[in-house]
Amino acid sequence: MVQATAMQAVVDRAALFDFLLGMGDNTLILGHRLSEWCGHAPALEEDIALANTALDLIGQTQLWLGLAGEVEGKGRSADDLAYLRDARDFRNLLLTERPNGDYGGTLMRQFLFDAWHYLALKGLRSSCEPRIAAIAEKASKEVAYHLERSRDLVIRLGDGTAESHARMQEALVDIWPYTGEMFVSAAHDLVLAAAGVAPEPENLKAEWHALAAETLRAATLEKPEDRYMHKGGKRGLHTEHLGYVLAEMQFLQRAYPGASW
Amino acid sequence: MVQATAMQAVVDRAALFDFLLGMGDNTLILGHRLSEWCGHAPALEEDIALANTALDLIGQTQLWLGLAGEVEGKGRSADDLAYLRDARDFRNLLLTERPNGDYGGTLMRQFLFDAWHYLALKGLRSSCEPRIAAIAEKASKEVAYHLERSRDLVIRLGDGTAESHARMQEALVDIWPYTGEMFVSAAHDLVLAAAGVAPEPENLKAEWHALAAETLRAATLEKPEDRYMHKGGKRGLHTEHLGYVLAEMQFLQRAYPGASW
Amino acid sequence: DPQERAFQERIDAGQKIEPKEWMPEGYRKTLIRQISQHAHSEIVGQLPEGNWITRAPTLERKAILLAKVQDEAGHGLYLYCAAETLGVSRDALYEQLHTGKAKYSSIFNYPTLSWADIGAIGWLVDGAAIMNQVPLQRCSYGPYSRAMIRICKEESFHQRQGYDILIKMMKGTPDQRAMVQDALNRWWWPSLMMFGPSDDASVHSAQSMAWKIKQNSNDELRQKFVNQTVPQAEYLGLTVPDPDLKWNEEKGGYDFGEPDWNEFFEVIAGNGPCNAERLGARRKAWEDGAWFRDGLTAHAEKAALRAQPVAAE
Amino acid sequence: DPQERAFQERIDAGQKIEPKEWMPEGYRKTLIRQISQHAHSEIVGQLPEGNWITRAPTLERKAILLAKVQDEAGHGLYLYCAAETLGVSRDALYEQLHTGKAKYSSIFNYPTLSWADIGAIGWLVDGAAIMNQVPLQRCSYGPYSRAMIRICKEESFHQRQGYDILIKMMKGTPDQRAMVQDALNRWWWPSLMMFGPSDDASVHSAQSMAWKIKQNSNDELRQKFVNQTVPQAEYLGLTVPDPDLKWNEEKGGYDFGEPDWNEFFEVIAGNGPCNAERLGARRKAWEDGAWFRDGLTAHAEKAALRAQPVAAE
Repeated sequence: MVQATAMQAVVDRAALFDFLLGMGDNTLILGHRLSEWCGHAPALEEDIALANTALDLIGQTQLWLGLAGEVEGKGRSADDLAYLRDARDFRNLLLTERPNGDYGGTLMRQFLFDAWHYLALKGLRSSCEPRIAAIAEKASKEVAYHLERSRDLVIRLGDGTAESHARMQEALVDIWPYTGEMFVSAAHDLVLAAAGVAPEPENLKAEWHALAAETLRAATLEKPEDRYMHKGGKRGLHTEHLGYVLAEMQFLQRAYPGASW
Repeated sequence: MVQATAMQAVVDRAALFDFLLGMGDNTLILGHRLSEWCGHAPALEEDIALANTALDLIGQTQLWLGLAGEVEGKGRSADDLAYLRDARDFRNLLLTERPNGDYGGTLMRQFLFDAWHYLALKGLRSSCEPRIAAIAEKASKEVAYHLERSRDLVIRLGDGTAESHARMQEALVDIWPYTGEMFVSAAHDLVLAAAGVAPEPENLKAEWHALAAETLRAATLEKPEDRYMHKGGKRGLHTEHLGYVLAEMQFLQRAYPGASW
Repeated sequence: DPQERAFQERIDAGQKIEPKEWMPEGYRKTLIRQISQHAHSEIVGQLPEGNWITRAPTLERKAILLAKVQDEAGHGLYLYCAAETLGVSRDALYEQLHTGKAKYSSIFNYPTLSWADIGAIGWLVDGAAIMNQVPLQRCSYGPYSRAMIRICKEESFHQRQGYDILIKMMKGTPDQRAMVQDALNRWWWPSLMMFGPSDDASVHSAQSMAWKIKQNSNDELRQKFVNQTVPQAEYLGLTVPDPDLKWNEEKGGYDFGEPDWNEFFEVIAGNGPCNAERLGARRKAWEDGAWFRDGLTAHAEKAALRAQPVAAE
Repeated sequence: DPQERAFQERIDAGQKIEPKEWMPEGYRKTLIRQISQHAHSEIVGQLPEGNWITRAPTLERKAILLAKVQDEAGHGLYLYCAAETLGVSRDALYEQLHTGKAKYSSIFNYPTLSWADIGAIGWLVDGAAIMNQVPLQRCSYGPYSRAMIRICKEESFHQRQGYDILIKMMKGTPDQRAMVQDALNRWWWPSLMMFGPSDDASVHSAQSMAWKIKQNSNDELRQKFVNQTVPQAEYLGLTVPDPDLKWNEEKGGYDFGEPDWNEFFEVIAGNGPCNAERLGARRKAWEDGAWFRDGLTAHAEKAALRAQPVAAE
């Protein structure tokens, strides 16, 4: 990066900004969804674990969006980016904005995301961009625990009662078409992969599938075929759900512009 | 009104403003709740009827809040009042912001509100304030139809299957504690009643109860006892639900301040 | 078959066919398919627009959108009634929708992502619908023809309202203008696909034309739509997202690119951004509403029983 | 009863009672009631604050609030565990909560209507809770005493964070300051009621004091809370909504008005703004989660079965 030509640096900065938004928006939006459960989870331990996961994700959001703002260089803070963009400028995966569904749906979404998140962060720990490597280093410890937990629950519920099995299978079928997007390279991904900043999404696919397959097998769940896959989140084309998330999340910043909290 | 002393006029203006906000906020918020059903009602005829009722209510909102803005005299339009106030400044009855529940809950809430709305508008048609009388005249034709419809459906579903009966009874028990507020006089109500501008809420109570009792009897439903009654909406103390309604409703005006649509 | 010949002669003479008259099974089936598909489109079409009612930016826009969605439900009602004259019940048609056997206009499988989409739907989607529907006012089947006359009148009103939303936004802030351009980018191609694939690819077209159930070819209507819409886009100050678009002086119309028919068939097959959600929402509305419909039926039966004279004291 | 006398002597000597030791039934029952009520309060208390997590105004505030709510759930866990040492299961205690047999702190039946309420809850509600709980660190029952030590440490952290929200808002816009004053107006009296009615009205107090389950009178603690809180309100620039409030030089504390005990008993009896919703939310969480808990149990049983040595080949 340091030796890059001026031209390259400009290209990289835009690509880097998009990439960092993607990382931060994923954690922000999924953290939001998880925190919707607060006080409503099926067991006290789950309330605690969900709040803890959400907390980790919001903490990571601060780092990713903070760095995004720095890279952009227009003086926008992490809060500015979180609270003052409309849906079209969000870069999160569609998976993260899907409604919670029942608790099984929430856990299945979490497991499929955690598996990707874990692998992505593992790759980012050797990013040539030291600030990214540092965030990934910190986050991957947290995410390793998220994955351990969601994977374990998916297995236990898949291989639990007939009802828990059926619910987990249904959750899996519902959410599966939103997993393909994790491995689609946007233009900025290729630029960053070439520069050694971030792994190419495509390259995470095999390992993710292996991890998913192994877990689902242990859970006695049937891994769906890869058919139609939704995408668009990385280009800011979201589902109809994101607008509602943002209306709620951003209310105070929008209604009281310029106020400090 | 015209002969009032300057002092009285000032008092009346504040009272009148509060009263008009109450009328307009009731129709705005209930209209919002009804429109949440759009495309999800249990029969096509219901989709049509609900959209029609919501449309009437939004039309009435424009009139009430438009007049409120005039009376206030600070240049605020009906849209300004609808879109740029926070929950604490809303004056709607708590009943109108209650979540929809199942379709029975929506209909029961509607009937209990329509009955009050109809009686309130009947009184307002002889308001000494001609602009109020004119709005009431127009609105009461619409509301007579709303009442006819919601009353009829409450009767048919109450006296339908065991399930529809049970659902309507449960809806009734749930919403009943929110009906008492309709008959509580706020300070401004007494001022306006004394001035002949609006009927005193308390005075609508007997007729409303008679209408409710007669309908519920025909519906084979058991009218709940009047016990604890929620209140606060008329003083801007709402349930936790209103904030979410406003976050959604006001998003565009808040996110794009000053834009015309 | 002399009966079929006589039927065709009546059609050729421009006479209307009415419900109780004889008609070929194929005619009936084709009409049921087409009318119910249209009816389903009206009710599924409530969903993408309904998505913005609670977020409409002004009270007036909210009222207009409510009225529009109400009209669409009303159109659904006319059309189900027209289909019922052909001997199929509304419940049977719903069943076909809910099981995925019947289709609805594929355009409603795209999401509404900003307020500009509400304008774009009015302008483009209703615009394309009108282009399809105006000839249907002269359809050979009486009830369908009459339903279309009522519907077309309201649709053109909706189209103007949609366009008006966009005019207002294009006079607004840069953010608003960007929303409008983005909406056109997303809705342009799906709108062109609303006319269906080229007639060469369509099996039903020739017979439908002979029966005057269909009056123009898909390509004809698409061309007409492009010719009408491009100047409107220009008036708004928008760029149509088609690099092949250019005025062809000779044919007196625009040349334009080929829609991505692969996407079209995918979305029809269920693989669009909102297929699962739209159908899921309709199914859920139907299932959750069963107790309501059963309650009304039970009440009607009780009332009928009470109205009967008592047989014996 | 020599056993009871010996027990009381141990307590008087400041010894801790541990789970497996003998204790009078009344002591056990009182503790179960008090600890479970406290545990229930922690978990119901997640709801009013949870109401603002998704709307927290900055990422940092959101993170702090998440951490706080997580701590509260954790406190619930410690306390249920402490209650379990007395021979009652968590599920049995939930059952009492869900049927309305057990109570939780009545303050959570008030709604959180603005972001300032999150600050006010931290400052006032956690403040009052700490005032109640600090002496409980010296409670005679070992597990409860130890749970309170952990809890108090975290609660005082929460209280500072709540106060910090309000400091920031009071330095902000007039709208923000108005929100804070409004929050104080709504939470002040319910906070004073958290100490319970005057001890004259409380049947359990004397015995609880003798058993060192309770260490101070309700009025004592309330006075202490007022003395501590009024200067904090003044520092913020707020007006305490009590016309009778004034400094009493002689007693070295504030005189203050009487809370509306009628309201207090009404809310306890179920007639508060959010009773039905709070209890409804907890019941629904429990019922909706049955399949989840059953699934985990079934899996554990299967796993245990698999882990057994095979009896015969």
